[in-house]
Amino acid sequence: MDQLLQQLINGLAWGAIYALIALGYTMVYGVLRLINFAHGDVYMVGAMMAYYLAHWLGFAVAPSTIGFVIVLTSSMLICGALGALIELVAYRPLRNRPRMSMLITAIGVSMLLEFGGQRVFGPDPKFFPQLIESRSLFKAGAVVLTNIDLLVICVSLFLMVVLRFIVLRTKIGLAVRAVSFSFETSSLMGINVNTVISVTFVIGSALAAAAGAMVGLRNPKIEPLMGVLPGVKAFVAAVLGGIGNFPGAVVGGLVMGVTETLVAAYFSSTYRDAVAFVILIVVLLVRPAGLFGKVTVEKV
Amino acid sequence: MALLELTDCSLTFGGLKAVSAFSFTLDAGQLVGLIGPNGAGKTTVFNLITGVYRPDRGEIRMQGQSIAGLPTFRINRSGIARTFQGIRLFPNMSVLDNVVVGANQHIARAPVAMLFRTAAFARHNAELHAQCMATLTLLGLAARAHEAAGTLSYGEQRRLEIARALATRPKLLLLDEPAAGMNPQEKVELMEQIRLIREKLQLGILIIEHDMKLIMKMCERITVLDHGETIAVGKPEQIQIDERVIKAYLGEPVAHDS
Amino acid sequence: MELLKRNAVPLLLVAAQWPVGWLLSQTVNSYYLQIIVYIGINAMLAVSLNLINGITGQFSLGHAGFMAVGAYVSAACSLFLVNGWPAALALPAILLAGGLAAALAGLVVGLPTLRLRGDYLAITTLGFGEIIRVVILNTAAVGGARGLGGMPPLSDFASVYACTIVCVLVIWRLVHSPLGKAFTAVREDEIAAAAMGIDTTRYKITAFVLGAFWAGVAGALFAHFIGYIHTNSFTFLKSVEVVVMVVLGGMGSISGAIIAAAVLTVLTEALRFLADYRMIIYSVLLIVMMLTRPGGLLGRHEITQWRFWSSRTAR
Amino acid sequence: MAHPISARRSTTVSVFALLCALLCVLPCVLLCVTGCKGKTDEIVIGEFGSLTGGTATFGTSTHAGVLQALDEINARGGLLGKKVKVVTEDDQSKPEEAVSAVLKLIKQNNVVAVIGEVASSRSLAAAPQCQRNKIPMLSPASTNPKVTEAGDYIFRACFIDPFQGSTMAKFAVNSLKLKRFAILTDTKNDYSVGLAQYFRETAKKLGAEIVAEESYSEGDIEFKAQLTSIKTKSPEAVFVPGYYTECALIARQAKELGLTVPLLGGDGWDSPKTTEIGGAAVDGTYFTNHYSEQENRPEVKKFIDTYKQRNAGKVPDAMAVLGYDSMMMMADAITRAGSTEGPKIRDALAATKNFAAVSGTITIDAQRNAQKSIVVLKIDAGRFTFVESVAP
Repeated sequence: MDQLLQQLINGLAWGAIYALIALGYTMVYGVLRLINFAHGDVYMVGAMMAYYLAHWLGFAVAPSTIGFVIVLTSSMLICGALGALIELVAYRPLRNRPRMSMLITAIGVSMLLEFGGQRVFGPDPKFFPQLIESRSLFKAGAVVLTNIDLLVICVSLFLMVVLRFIVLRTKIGLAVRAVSFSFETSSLMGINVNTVISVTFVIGSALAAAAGAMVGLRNPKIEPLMGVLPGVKAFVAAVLGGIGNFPGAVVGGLVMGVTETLVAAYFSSTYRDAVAFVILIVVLLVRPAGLFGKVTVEKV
Repeated sequence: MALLELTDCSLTFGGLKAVSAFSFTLDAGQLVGLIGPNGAGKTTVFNLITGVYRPDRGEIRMQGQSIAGLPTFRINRSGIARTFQGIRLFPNMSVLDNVVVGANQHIARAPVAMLFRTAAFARHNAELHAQCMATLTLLGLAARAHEAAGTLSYGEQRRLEIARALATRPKLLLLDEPAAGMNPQEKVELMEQIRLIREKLQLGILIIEHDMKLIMKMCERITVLDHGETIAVGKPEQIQIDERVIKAYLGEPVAHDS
Repeated sequence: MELLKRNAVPLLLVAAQWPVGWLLSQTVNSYYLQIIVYIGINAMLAVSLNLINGITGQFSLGHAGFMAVGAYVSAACSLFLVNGWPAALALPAILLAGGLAAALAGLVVGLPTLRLRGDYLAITTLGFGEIIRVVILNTAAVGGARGLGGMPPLSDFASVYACTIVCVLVIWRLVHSPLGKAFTAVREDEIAAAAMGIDTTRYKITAFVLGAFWAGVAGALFAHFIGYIHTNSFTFLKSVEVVVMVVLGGMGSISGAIIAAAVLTVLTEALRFLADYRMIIYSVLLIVMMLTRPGGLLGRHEITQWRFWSSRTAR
Repeated sequence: MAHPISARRSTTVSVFALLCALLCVLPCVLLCVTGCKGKTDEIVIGEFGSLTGGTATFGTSTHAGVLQALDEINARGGLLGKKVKVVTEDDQSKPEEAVSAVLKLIKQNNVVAVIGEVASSRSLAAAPQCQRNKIPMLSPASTNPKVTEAGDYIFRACFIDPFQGSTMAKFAVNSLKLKRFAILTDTKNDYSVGLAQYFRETAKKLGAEIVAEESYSEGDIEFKAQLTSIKTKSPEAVFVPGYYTECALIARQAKELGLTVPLLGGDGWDSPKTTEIGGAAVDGTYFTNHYSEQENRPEVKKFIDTYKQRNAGKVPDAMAVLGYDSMMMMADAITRAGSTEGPKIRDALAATKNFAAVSGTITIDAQRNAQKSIVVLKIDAGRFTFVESVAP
């Protein structure tokens, strides 16, 4: 029982990270119908930026919670700008072209960030400064909850609430939803589609950066290829929840995190990566549009 | 025996009754019109017949065989071919290839001959080619056989849809607004072509059309739908004076907008 | 006899690979020869994926998985089953084994998943590729993380190119036959194709199985050319690489896929002098190529179509 | 335009004709671009490694070691009166790229010998090419016994898995007096799998018990599920044969979960990153290694000092040491061979005896493996301290 509880905590903290990344996939997919392959690498850049900021701003030697907040938000801003830049350079010129072409530039950008990252940041893993000292908040039997785990879950939750507010309660959120619904109609209705798409990329990338910085704090080893696998997994999570659907991405991420942890704990850690995909395939066979996605019927 | 027979077919989307208790028969060689205001459920009837949707209730029989709920391609193989309201050609394929795809069911399945390009294969190809060209000629498209279907004009695309449907060698042809977007001259030509097809191939034809002149001139019988319900059935001259039909089209003094 | 006469040119072409291969081995050094062989293998992968992604309009991201199945099954076959057979017998045996195993995998994956659309299909095929890799990694009989080695060098220039030619020929003749035009019809408009009596699922599965078969053959050739295989060669990145070839060549264009395979294979080698900047430049070039020719090098056209030569409007 | 549905024989033929022409032209262009013949007044040695891709961090470390050795050799006046040049090729951490890289080195750069690779998988892929072309290949860090079985031109400068795995098992059972072990293996890594296998076998032979076996994958950063499972089995020590890239984080998360038993590892732990990332969590860890900083051998001190100087104060890891040693062994062999012919270098390499390398005194045995003593280190307050030395 203790072990199960512990595994659930591990899984939730890890799932929150997936959820944050998955949200970016889902947002971009919603407006562009594009699998943004570079998204996982933006998450990596987020972690790297946080690392360098922490060193440049001196928080690495004088850790503090405020320091972490500053590092986190600045990293989010930088990656937001990076996301918008990627969209502007690599995706916008291809917007009215076959969808496949955009997918290939997305792959190109992803490779550029990965190999460029290995060149610029160096391929060796970096130690992410412990801006907040890890300690256990409480111990009940064999169950340990660390402050970092709690922080990851809370910050993720907070960001998701903010996102929900933006999407449901603001004008730009309304525009994002409109563009997700129909590209052409929204532009006819006077929505500046370019702005909306840029904003989508800014928000999605900022969320990924937040995930990156928090992973740095929680699992303090960062390297240029750290985004590859979580990127794929988060995309799986987004599809699992029903791509294009915001709550779906969050639930998908949490489900992925918890299942992976439980599978590793009780079934076989060897097959953990495979099981994630098996679950995805099974879910899709039962619900072809994911857990929360709606099956769209083509009008004939 | 009727060629096509629908008994009491109903379909609802969510809470909306798209088609309710629709019954209908069409005999071999008949040309029947299906009309009604926008949103009356005409295309939905086509989609029911061709298996795009499955009726919630009711029976659809083609030559006595039940076809309700069969996959679309099986229904086509039972002898029903259709055109689409919003044109659905294979735009990047040539005009001729569109028709060749239509003839798919009538091509010999001989993988070995195909891979080795045997003499029999070439002969078969030549025949197929001649047949497809004949179909195109029938609809006045032979000259454009090698152009990409997407580059044709609107009217030509509509005619190509008919040609493609004919290539499946149907017994029943469903035409969904074949004259939409055509100019008067083209419409006259189209009417002539449809008449010719019917004479030559002895097909049953069910046609949805908004151009009343065209419908009244061509059809032997007309069924009028409104809000998913049949409101009138009869000869063109009867329909023209039917009060419910007029009301449905022009609305009552305090009209519900449709 | 009549068959022979009608197929004289392709048969001669296939047969000519052996003298050409011998000639090349005498004149060209083994480094270039190896690049040429990689081009052949990649062309086979690109053309077979093109059947699935380009011509039939599905979106598979698991081609490396099928390649892995072909590579491992054929390797196991030549190590444990046909060990000691003369090469002339062993080669067709392992190619067939690899191809059929991959085709079977294609069928198993395709049957349940092909009703999914677009990106959902992509992610499940990707998932399948990863599952295959994890399974191989944990199967001690085929080496697991240590890889599988010791296969006899059964494939060389001649066998690779003979297979490539046969693969291209089969797929070309299939999709350009009246019956095969339905593959393209499925891509163009699935609903219309079904309304024309085409069993779209069957065509999709045929494309999937046939594509997987040739990926398996390519995997078998690859395994017996290098003589050592490891799951690191069949990652999701390899699948992506093949997708890039298909898109860059022009979705649906067989000749485009071949050209793109050649261009990309040579490009990675030609950029070698850049050392660790190589892949950075490669990815930049990829983006630039896509931005300047969004429809791919040949668009949907084949290099044989005069339209491509005579007018620049073709994209 | 060709007729769309008639057999397109003529066009099919022209496709092939065109493609064949294309395929012939391209390599020729390549030949002109990259073809460079080595100058006769220098000795060219090839190096291939993972400068990019999944294991780039090992490849670049090795590369730094090789370059350091190269500069020292040239500063001493080169070999056989000639300057030495190293041509380095990247293999993107992919086996098939390793084959291309080695072939390029042999055929284009006319190297006399090859150094590489770290990963056994890439060494195994490339070895047949070296063997076929009679170019000696020295792998700095491929520990899979099979690597040198590829042929008599293939050598290595590191331990093989059985030696390290069983040494640690003997040490843990005999010296530490532990009886219950858990093993956490990186299943994607043959080095880790190999070490785990021989540790398991030896430990069982010595009467110890393996209470839990868990695994992870290269590149993972989340190990809490496995560690929580291990914790419930209450082992007395956990054997984590892997690389510092993951091991340090494993140690950290183990401590966070309250799993405080000592961790055991192999030479993959030897890196400044272990203590940097692991912090206090890695204290108390025992791992096997090639050398100890405290040994006071002049080679060790000189190597570390120079390395720090050249690499902005970075402390070398095991990969850098092995890269350096490989280059030095190769140079020694070439000097003794007195020739740059492949077979002669091979014979000289095979005759390497008591070569004073940084990673120990190396003798090449009949299986072309490096025989050298192993040291067991303990991490104590962030320092690697010497515990004991085991002769081969």
